[in-house]
Amino acid sequence: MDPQKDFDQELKDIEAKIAELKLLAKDDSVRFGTEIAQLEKEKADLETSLYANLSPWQIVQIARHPQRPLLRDYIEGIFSEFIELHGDRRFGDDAGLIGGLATIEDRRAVLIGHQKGRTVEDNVKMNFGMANPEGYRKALRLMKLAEKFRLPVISFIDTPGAYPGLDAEARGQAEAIAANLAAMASLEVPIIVIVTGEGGSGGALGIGMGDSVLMLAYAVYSVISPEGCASILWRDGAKAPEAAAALKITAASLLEMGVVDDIVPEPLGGAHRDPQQTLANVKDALIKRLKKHARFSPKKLVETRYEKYADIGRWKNWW
Amino acid sequence: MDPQKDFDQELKDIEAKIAELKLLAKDDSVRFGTEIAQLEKEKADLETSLYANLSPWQIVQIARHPQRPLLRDYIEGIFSEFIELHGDRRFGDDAGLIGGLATIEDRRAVLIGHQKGRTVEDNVKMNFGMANPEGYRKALRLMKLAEKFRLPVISFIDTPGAYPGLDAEARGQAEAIAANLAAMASLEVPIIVIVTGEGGSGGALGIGMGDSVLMLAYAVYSVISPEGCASILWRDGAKAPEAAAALKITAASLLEMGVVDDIVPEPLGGAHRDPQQTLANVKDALIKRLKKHARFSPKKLVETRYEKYADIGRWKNWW
Amino acid sequence: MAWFRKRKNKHGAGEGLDENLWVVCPDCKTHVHRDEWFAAPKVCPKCVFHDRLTARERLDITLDPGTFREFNPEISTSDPLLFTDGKESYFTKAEAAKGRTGLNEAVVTGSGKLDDQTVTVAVMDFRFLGGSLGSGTGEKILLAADYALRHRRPFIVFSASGGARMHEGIVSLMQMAKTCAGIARLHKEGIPYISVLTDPTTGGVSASFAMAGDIHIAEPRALIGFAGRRVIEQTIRQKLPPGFQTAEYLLEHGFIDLIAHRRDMRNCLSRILRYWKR
Amino acid sequence: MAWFRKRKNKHGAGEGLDENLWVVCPDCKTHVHRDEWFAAPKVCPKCVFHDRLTARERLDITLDPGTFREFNPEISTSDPLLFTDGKESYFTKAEAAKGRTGLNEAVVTGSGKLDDQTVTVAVMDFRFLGGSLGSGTGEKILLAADYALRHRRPFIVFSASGGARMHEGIVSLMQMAKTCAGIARLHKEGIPYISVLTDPTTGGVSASFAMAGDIHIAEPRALIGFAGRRVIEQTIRQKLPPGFQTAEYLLEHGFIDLIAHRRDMRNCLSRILRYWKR
Ligand SMILES: [Zn+2]
Ligand SMILES: [Zn+2]
Repeated sequence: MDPQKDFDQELKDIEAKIAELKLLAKDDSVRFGTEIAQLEKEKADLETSLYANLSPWQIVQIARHPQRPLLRDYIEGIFSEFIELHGDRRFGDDAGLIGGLATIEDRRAVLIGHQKGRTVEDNVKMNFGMANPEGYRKALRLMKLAEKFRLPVISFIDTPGAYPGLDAEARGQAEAIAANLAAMASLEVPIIVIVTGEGGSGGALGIGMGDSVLMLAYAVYSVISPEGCASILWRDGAKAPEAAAALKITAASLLEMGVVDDIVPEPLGGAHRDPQQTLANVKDALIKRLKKHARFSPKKLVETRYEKYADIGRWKNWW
Repeated sequence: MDPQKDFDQELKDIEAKIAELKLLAKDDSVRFGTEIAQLEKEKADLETSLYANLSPWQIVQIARHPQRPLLRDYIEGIFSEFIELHGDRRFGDDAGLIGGLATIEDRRAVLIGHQKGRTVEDNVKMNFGMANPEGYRKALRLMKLAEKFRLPVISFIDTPGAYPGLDAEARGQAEAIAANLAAMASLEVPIIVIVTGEGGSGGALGIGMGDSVLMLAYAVYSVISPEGCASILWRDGAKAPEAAAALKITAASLLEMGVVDDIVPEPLGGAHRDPQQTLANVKDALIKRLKKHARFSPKKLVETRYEKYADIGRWKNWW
Repeated sequence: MAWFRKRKNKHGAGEGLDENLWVVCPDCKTHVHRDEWFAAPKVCPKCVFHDRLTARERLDITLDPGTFREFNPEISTSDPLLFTDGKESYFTKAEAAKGRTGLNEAVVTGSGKLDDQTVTVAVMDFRFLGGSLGSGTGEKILLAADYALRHRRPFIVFSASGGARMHEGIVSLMQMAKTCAGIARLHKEGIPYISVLTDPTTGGVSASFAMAGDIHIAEPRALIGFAGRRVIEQTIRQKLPPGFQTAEYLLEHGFIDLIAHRRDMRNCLSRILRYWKR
Repeated sequence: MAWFRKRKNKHGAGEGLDENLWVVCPDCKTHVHRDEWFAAPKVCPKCVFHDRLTARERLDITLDPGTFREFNPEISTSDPLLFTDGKESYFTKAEAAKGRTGLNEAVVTGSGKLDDQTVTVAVMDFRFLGGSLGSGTGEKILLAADYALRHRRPFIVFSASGGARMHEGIVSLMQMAKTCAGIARLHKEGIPYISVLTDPTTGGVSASFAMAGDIHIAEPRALIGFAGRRVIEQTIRQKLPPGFQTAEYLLEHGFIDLIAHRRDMRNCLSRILRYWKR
């Protein structure tokens, strides 16, 4: 058992026990009532102590948790409508980076985002959310469509990174991301970005420039994976926990550095422990941001976005 | 011997004989002088009778003549500068549709055009001037570059058609041409098109919308090749001459139908009989057109171009 | 340019009935009851083969009853080349097509309501000279696009075409440019343009307005492509893979946004229109 | 992100001399006379291998003598993460790089004349932390782009970088967005932007400003790509083909406009600048 991966195993055990007792309590509520109450208290205490001081590496585990909501879950739970549009009109359709016309509480937005799979089969198709150039080019096409119709763009980030494959290089992974950055910098409609899981380097940023960049409380966003960083620094991928800490990849750190604009709260222990609550939080946050940026003229939007990015890492801001 | 292909064989024979006599005349000018003069007159008469009433199919032969100037010849002969730019920034670089920054008599223009080869080796590389989607996408990129820098576009047409290959279909030959048509319709800089050889259907039109469309006197421009038309109509490709006539593909016919704006004269018998004169004519025509369209505002340009194309095939124009 | 080739026998079942009560699916040869066949309409319940619709049939299943107002029905074929193949003139051919179809051109255009939303539509009819793009076709499409622009109404085009109309020569080719000039204005002015690609959409139509949409919707298994299969096979000297140039193939290669079954098409269009209208 | 990997032995010949008089070409191992080597500069006369240049060397062979005016030499590395690997801090590493190179950051920016034409330039120096893109690097490039915009001068960037600077974490990643925001303004305002890709241009630099130029020029055989070779090989579990991710490979795949030999680069840039200026 990997102690890092299952740091919440103890909690899972208690939960299983409570569930078991509750089942028995149906027949004999008097007998099990106290025991359940006792366990519930134990659980609450454990949760608090366990989740109050999560290490960055533990947060990485939550961000990558197999039961964490994925883009399709947000689409189904938050958006009253989603018309998926396919293809980059150049080469192919990327199942790992999807998009379409979406409606959220009577507000329309073009939605784009990384789509990981939950099954092996899905992950083969979606390439674990690692997009190919055609994914970025589809996103660009949809952003231009949004601009034509003066619709805001909502971008969901959840990727280990852009796919590092031979064909991806041949078809210009670098150019595809670069073109998107230049285009997003001058897109004349609002762009709201939310990092929901893994924000993996250039693969995340390739659809990640925005007027508001939000981050779920247990999401991470990093220039390099902790494993990659560890194997470079110490030639030892197992030292990923140390790298995760050094890289400052949590929402709190990013907020502090001014790279994200707000943190969207998650239930204690992570989105997977209460997906409905998470979805509601994300929905509220998106609507708030949509309302905020809807007020500005295209010109003002682009200017403000420029200033926002020009300010990140401004010389003399640090020292 | 194919009588269609070598309709000017008799002329070639006389020319060879004159050349031979001239060589001999070096030693004995008195003896051969009269004979040469006689042959020269015969040649002139023959030229007049031969070229005065060329059939459309004969003109097709001239348009496809292996010694006819190709784009590289025009570039070298007409433009004082050419900086070739490569690639579509998507998939590849098409040697059969080239482009770059050009200068013609101190006027700058982005040049695009089909490039056929003269050798077998070149034609393999250039695919006989049949462009792939990446060719059309490169042209589009360069036209957008022209727009950024407010430079006019000059487009040279000489292609049997867009390449009908499996890969070309897979990468969206149809979409590539369609995207170019929509883009050329709204490009905010002047576009001058000249059909110098074969104007082959959609493959020609894919870089062929313009404010002025010129045509060399012995160029052809057709919705389908005469061979293709003949094999559809009569299931007999050998009836191409009849199809060439029926399709009205010569410069004179196109001028009459309002599809081209002017005919650029060629030397009697075709450009290959005096390339220098042809180049000079093309140069004059291009400069005249560049001057003409430089006067208009971007808005006016696009409006006028729209009207021009809206007028082609206007209902009630014919009857 | 291939509409005058012999009609492939897998199409046209709606016309050639096995007997009065049954239609044989041109693809899987299942016998389908005539009522069921035309109610579908013309979709095989077994293999989901979508047989071609006439323009009127398409309008009937797409628009709200009684709302269609046709534009320019008078616009007809022109014969700029005075084209003839020696035996038959284009003029005669076109007259025959008119008589056979009751149409004056290969496209019907107009305005109507789709699920109560006003739209401008153009519907091609493959029966009319193979849905080929002639000057009349291009003119009608341009005028419809222009109407959509002026009234700021979404424009929907249902393509079904073998390509440019050879008999009108270069004038036909120029209709590709002409229609795209109309579409370009819609793009510039933010007017929605939906291209619905039905069987077949090839040649000059696929290489112009049909592939220049904001959204590309295709019917299942529709043939969509630039060059004809025979030409490609001759060029590359090998057989084409199964499924080549189908709607599904184009979806996979990134050129189609979505494929909608005929019974879902109206609903699909309505959703998109409603989305834009909101 | 890979600049701290061990320097490949095929590079750096200019520093490690075989003996005083001769330089060994890192690629073909030919002995080249020291004077000839540095006059080339650093191009093997036999195999045309282009060894890396420092920013100053690049400026020297590119601009007219005495015309370079540097921008913001004071801008230096920032340490937003207070990053350390346990043994050595980023602060110490950066100080060492400064001492070794005489530079404060991985890029030198400024204004100068190229064949008598005023240009704004940014030149990356691979010796400085592998040419990595840190906040100081991004800031200097943005300020230079902004200068080019305000003075309507062409902007030329010579890239040489392993990618983003890991030690500055997310702030480094954001420099990709920041620099592209600067480039986007040049595109909008019609200011020429030429990206010159030299060995190596990979990772976050290739995926931002280096691949967003009006014109992309590369030096022969320069390594250009997004992902590192090792990562790709581990991902696809096969060896990469020869010539993969070279300038020539990218030209063939449509991402580079032209490849210019180092001795022709200045002339090539001058021609393009003169073209635009006219
Ligand atoms: Zn069937
Ligand atoms: Zn060497």
